[in-house]
Amino acid sequence: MRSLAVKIAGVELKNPVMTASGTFGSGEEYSEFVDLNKLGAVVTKGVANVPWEGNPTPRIAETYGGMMNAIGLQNPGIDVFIKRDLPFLQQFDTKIIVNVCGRTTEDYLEVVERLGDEQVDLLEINVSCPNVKHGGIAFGQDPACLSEITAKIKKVAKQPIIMKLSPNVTDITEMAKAAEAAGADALSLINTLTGMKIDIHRKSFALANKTGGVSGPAIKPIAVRMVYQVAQATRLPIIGMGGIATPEDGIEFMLAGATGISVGTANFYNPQTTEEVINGLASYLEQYGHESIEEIIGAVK
Amino acid sequence: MRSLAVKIAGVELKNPVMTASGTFGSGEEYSEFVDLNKLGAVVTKGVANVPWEGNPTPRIAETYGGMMNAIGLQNPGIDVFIKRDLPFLQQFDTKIIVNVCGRTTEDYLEVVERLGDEQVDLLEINVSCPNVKHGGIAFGQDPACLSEITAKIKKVAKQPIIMKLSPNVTDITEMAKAAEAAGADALSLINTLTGMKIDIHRKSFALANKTGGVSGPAIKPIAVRMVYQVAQATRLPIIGMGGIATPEDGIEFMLAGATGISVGTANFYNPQTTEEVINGLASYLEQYGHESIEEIIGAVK
Amino acid sequence: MKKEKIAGIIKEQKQIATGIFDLWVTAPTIAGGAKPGQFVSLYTEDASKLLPRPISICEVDKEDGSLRLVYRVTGANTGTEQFSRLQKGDTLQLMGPLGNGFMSELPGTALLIGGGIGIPPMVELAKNRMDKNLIVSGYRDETFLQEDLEKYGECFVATEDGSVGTKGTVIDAIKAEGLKADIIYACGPTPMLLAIKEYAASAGITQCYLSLEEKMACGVGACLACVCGSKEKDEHSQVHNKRVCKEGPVFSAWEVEL
Amino acid sequence: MKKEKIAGIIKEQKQIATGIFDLWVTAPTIAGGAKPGQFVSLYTEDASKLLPRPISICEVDKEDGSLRLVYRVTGANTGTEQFSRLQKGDTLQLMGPLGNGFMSELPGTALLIGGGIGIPPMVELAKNRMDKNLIVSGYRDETFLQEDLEKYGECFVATEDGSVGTKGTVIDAIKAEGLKADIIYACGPTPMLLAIKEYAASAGITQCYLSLEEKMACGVGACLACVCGSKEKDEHSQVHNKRVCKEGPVFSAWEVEL
Ligand SMILES: Cc1cc2nc3c(=O)[nH]c(=O)nc-3n(C[C@H](O)[C@H](O)[C@H](O)COP(=O)(O)OP(=O)(O)OC[C@H]3O[C@@H](n4cnc5c(N)ncnc54)[C@H](O)[C@@H]3O)c2cc1C
Ligand SMILES: Cc1cc2nc3c(=O)[nH]c(=O)nc-3n(C[C@H](O)[C@H](O)[C@H](O)COP(=O)(O)OP(=O)(O)OC[C@H]3O[C@@H](n4cnc5c(N)ncnc54)[C@H](O)[C@@H]3O)c2cc1C
Ligand SMILES: Cc1cc2nc3c(=O)[nH]c(=O)nc-3n(C[C@H](O)[C@H](O)[C@H](O)COP(=O)(O)O)c2cc1C
Ligand SMILES: Cc1cc2nc3c(=O)[nH]c(=O)nc-3n(C[C@H](O)[C@H](O)[C@H](O)COP(=O)(O)O)c2cc1C
Ligand code: FES
Ligand code: FES
Repeated sequence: MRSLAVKIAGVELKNPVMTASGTFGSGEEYSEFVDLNKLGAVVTKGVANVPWEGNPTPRIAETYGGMMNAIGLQNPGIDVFIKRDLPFLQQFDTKIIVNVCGRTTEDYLEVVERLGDEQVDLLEINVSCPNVKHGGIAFGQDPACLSEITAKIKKVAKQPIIMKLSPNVTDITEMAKAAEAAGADALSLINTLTGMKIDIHRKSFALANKTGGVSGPAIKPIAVRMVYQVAQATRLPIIGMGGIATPEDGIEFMLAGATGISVGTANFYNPQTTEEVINGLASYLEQYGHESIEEIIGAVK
Repeated sequence: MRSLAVKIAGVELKNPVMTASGTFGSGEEYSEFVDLNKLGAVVTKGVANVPWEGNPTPRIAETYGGMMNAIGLQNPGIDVFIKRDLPFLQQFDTKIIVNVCGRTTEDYLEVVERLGDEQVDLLEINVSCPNVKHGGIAFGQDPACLSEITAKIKKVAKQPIIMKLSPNVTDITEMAKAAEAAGADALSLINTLTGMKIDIHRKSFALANKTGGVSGPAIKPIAVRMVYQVAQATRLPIIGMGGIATPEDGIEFMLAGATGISVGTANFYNPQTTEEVINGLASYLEQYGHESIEEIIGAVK
Repeated sequence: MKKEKIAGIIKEQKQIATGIFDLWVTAPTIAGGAKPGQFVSLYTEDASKLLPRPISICEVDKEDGSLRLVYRVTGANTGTEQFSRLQKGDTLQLMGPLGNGFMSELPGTALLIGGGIGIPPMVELAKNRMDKNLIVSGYRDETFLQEDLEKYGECFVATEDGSVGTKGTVIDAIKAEGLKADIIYACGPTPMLLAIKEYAASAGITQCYLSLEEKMACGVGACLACVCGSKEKDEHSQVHNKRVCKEGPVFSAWEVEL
Repeated sequence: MKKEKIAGIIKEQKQIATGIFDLWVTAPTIAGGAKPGQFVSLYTEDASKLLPRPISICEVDKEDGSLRLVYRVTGANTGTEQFSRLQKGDTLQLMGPLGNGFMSELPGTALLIGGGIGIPPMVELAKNRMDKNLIVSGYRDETFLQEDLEKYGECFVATEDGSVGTKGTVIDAIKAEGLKADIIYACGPTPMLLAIKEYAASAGITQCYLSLEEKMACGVGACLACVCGSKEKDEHSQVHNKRVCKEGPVFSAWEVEL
């Protein structure tokens, strides 16, 4: 049996395949379709210190080969998350990565501290959500802010921290290096690209929030490019995502330099995607005679 | 007859529809498929002061709902362009917009000066090509550089200048405002988004250049968002592009704030796109009782 | 009931009114557990259109393992237009059964009110109810599904142009016909639902259930795209939002803000 | 000849070897002007795949207004796989005729050399020539189109595994058979074309024409995607690049760098 196991910031995952935050709920909703025990990790929807209402609807729109969302990080808050969602996930033989969001640095720190004593494997810090008006986006688009918040979170975090980067920047490597220098243990990329859709018949915005984050296969080439650039620029393990819908897509991200790969939008139209990707990785190793999946990480020439 | 005419920097176009630079050759190649007399304008492939070889092949790759190119601005140089390509275009009843590229500020100035005495309506300055290693991209990703080159070109240009912006930036409005303050007469956006594709069987890059510019329907939501943001942030007329393949796409850009709209990648798979968009604009005005296309520019609410 | 995503097989499809299509699809695992008021997510074969099209279950044939879906083509180049070209034997990707559905077993006389493309779910609901059904359908002009509905209750029609039944809204028809009921079940455009909510309040009909619409991505409660405002803090979300795909699409009129 | 983009109608399609499909498509305006060695761009119905698939014209039936295309399915989920599912009566978007084609009228004995999926254009070329054809086909193992080629010339085969004809390359076959010619026309993988160019030089065959491949976006010379290196400065580009879709796909071996 060829090994699919990978290590991210000291945590061993049985395979590199996980769910992208916000596309898999708290894991429970898709557990009818996917055996969570098969996943490398489940990444939860972003959770804040208090419940968030999120944005008005419509919150999503279809785009060519993708979609746009402005959920606005609706979440039940850390209390209910710890009481209800974590125990559900802890039943399964998979790693748990909690995605953390906030409006201020203090919000983030509070959530990270609360999670310190919980059975959680990794924390993914979302500093890149383009749909939150206060804070949020700023952290992820300015290297100095990113560096500051990374350092502060690292100080209080008991689990390794993964900084999730925004693709809406001029130079992704500058952001990655800032996070690395400030102590991040890993990086996730990419979050969604800011987009807009207009209903030409109503002459109005398709999303109540006007703009939203574009995800899905349409954005894959941009995501692969950024993963490659960051892999060249830092030594941190990378969780790559953006349009992964097939095993081939996942392999492309790993060749570009990703250690982990997350399936997001594809869950919505093919809930079996994660399992298909896992199986496809195994066949690829077989086909090309690799003993371990680690051999293909960053192996593009 | 409802009016499709629009004015860009004092130049009246019979309709807002044009061809995106680099996707329509010098106009000659597609003249078998499209009646150039029907177009608002033809925008030429980028031309430099001297002939450029461009990048090694493969120069293009297909991506989900789009494509990636790294042509590297191959062009025959301004001499042959003026002798051969301009006279061809001047036979038609359409406006001529010459796209200008360069490696250094001096390159740009030379081309702009040479075009000063030619029958050319507008100059589109490509400061955003992501495929040229020296210069090029830098101008379009740094507001100070952009401002400097815009001012210098404006000083020598006899025709109004359109600055073509790169979408690979953190804040497109900052770039737009820099160009406006430095004297640009109009703005074109967006150029391609930098992407990458990896051939997983060869474990090599799909493009010889490794990265390329992503274009086509896949990138439309990002382009519409940027056009809207720039329309809110500056007073300059905007030529919008990025994935326009149907009349509805074109209308979406105009509602977002574009005065002109360019068809790029879609020409490759449907050479009739420009004509279809023009016809569709007319039907839309009819359907919603607008007297003139100008009524819909920026009309999203 | 377990949700599944499967390839259904088209049994038959016909157009029953201008732009309104009537499709029977064989999907045994979904049909087996389907309840009135639940819906399915349909997926196109068009690689540019990735999101589901939620369509209410109009009728279920459990023996045959098939579902009836009645839907409107919303325009050119839409997913629904693509579905309208499906022919017998073609496959159709669908997921379901989704949502909570109507509580069809409530005793008492019920008003089943459908507006336009909100009419289809009333067929299976009327069929499943034991007690009296007063079925009120609102159309712009052309009617459809009336023959089916007449099998399961007394039918009343309102049309905007007055070409059939009462001229005006479903509320106008209810008032004109002097209909009285203990329960209301309704599905249709938001302005209609608002009017029904008001009518129910004024008529003192406390059992009023509305089926809502919202844009969806997952259809299973994972993405939080499809929320509606809720009066009380929702238990799942801990905010004043409920998921139409999961807690809904059917809500008590008094628990949601339209 | 004017290029057109049209919806062709499939006349028939069959598999003629493992993964090799043989398609006749009715496309009168394209067939009317098509020359040997020219190609057409095929477009998929898959909205995620926008670029053309260039395929050489294998045969033309001018009376019938149809084209024969012989192509290889390159893998799962590819455009060519989608084409392979087309059936009689289906439509296929295609543009053409594109490129320059072979100069079939050159007098003298010619070697027509095809390698793998470079063999198909040799059928129409052989058919159009007036003078003697020596047709050499190189395959990995399984052969195809030999019956068609035999109608128009003397045929020789090379297979990598030696299962048919000479074991080895087309050059091995030419040497083994002692073939002599005034002209070479060739189409196939780059290593084969390189070997042929060398062979032509050593054998003193100055009329050597090679059909090249490159990734394409427009197919009409507009995008500059499909260039090959040229020995002299190209008149159109003013650099050492020629467009395979426009100045090619057929070039004199001496004008291009492979
Ligand atoms: C629970 C529920 C049940 C429904 N039942 C029916 C039914 O039985 N018959 C029927 O004709 N229609 C029904 N609808 C509406 C139907 O979902 C839309 O008309 C359909 O999705 C439009 O898709 P399209 O491909 O025609 O449009 P497009 O414009 O191509 O759709 C683009 C995207 O927007 C979404 N969308 C567009 N309109 C709506 C809408 N009104 N509600 C939700 N999503 C929308 C689509 O699902 C798709 O993701 C129902 C909606 C919901 C939420
Ligand atoms: C002038 C010319 C004539 C050709 N004639 C034939 C022929 O007669 N029979 C035949 O089987 N093949 C021929 N080919 C090769 C054929 O174009 C490719 O095999 C085909 O495009 C692959 O498409 P796909 O959908 O299978 O692969 P995908 O991997 O889905 O293709 C992705 C993209 O890459 C392009 N591409 C992939 N491989 C090639 C290639 N080798 N050359 C050019 N573009 C490529 C595709 O066109 C498409 O745009 C010819 C190529 C050229 C340039
Ligand atoms: C509906 C939706 C909700 C999302 N919510 C979050 C979130 O809460 N936190 C986060 O970091 N990313 C969130 N994302 C971004 C995804 O995790 C992922 O980075 C992005 O969608 C790109 O991957 P994809 O193309 O596979 O979807 C969300 C994406 C979608 C589509
Ligand atoms: C093959 C190709 C070549 C291009 N060459 C140029 C160029 O020379 N100058 C330029 O400013 N933009 C160039 N572009 C960018 C387009 O003009 C346009 O900005 C971009 O493709 C987005 O539009 P689209 O999605 O409609 O193609 C090129 C794009 C493509 C696809
Ligand atoms: S559609 Fe995803 S939560 Fe309802
Ligand atoms: S494919 Fe565009 S120039 Fe040849």
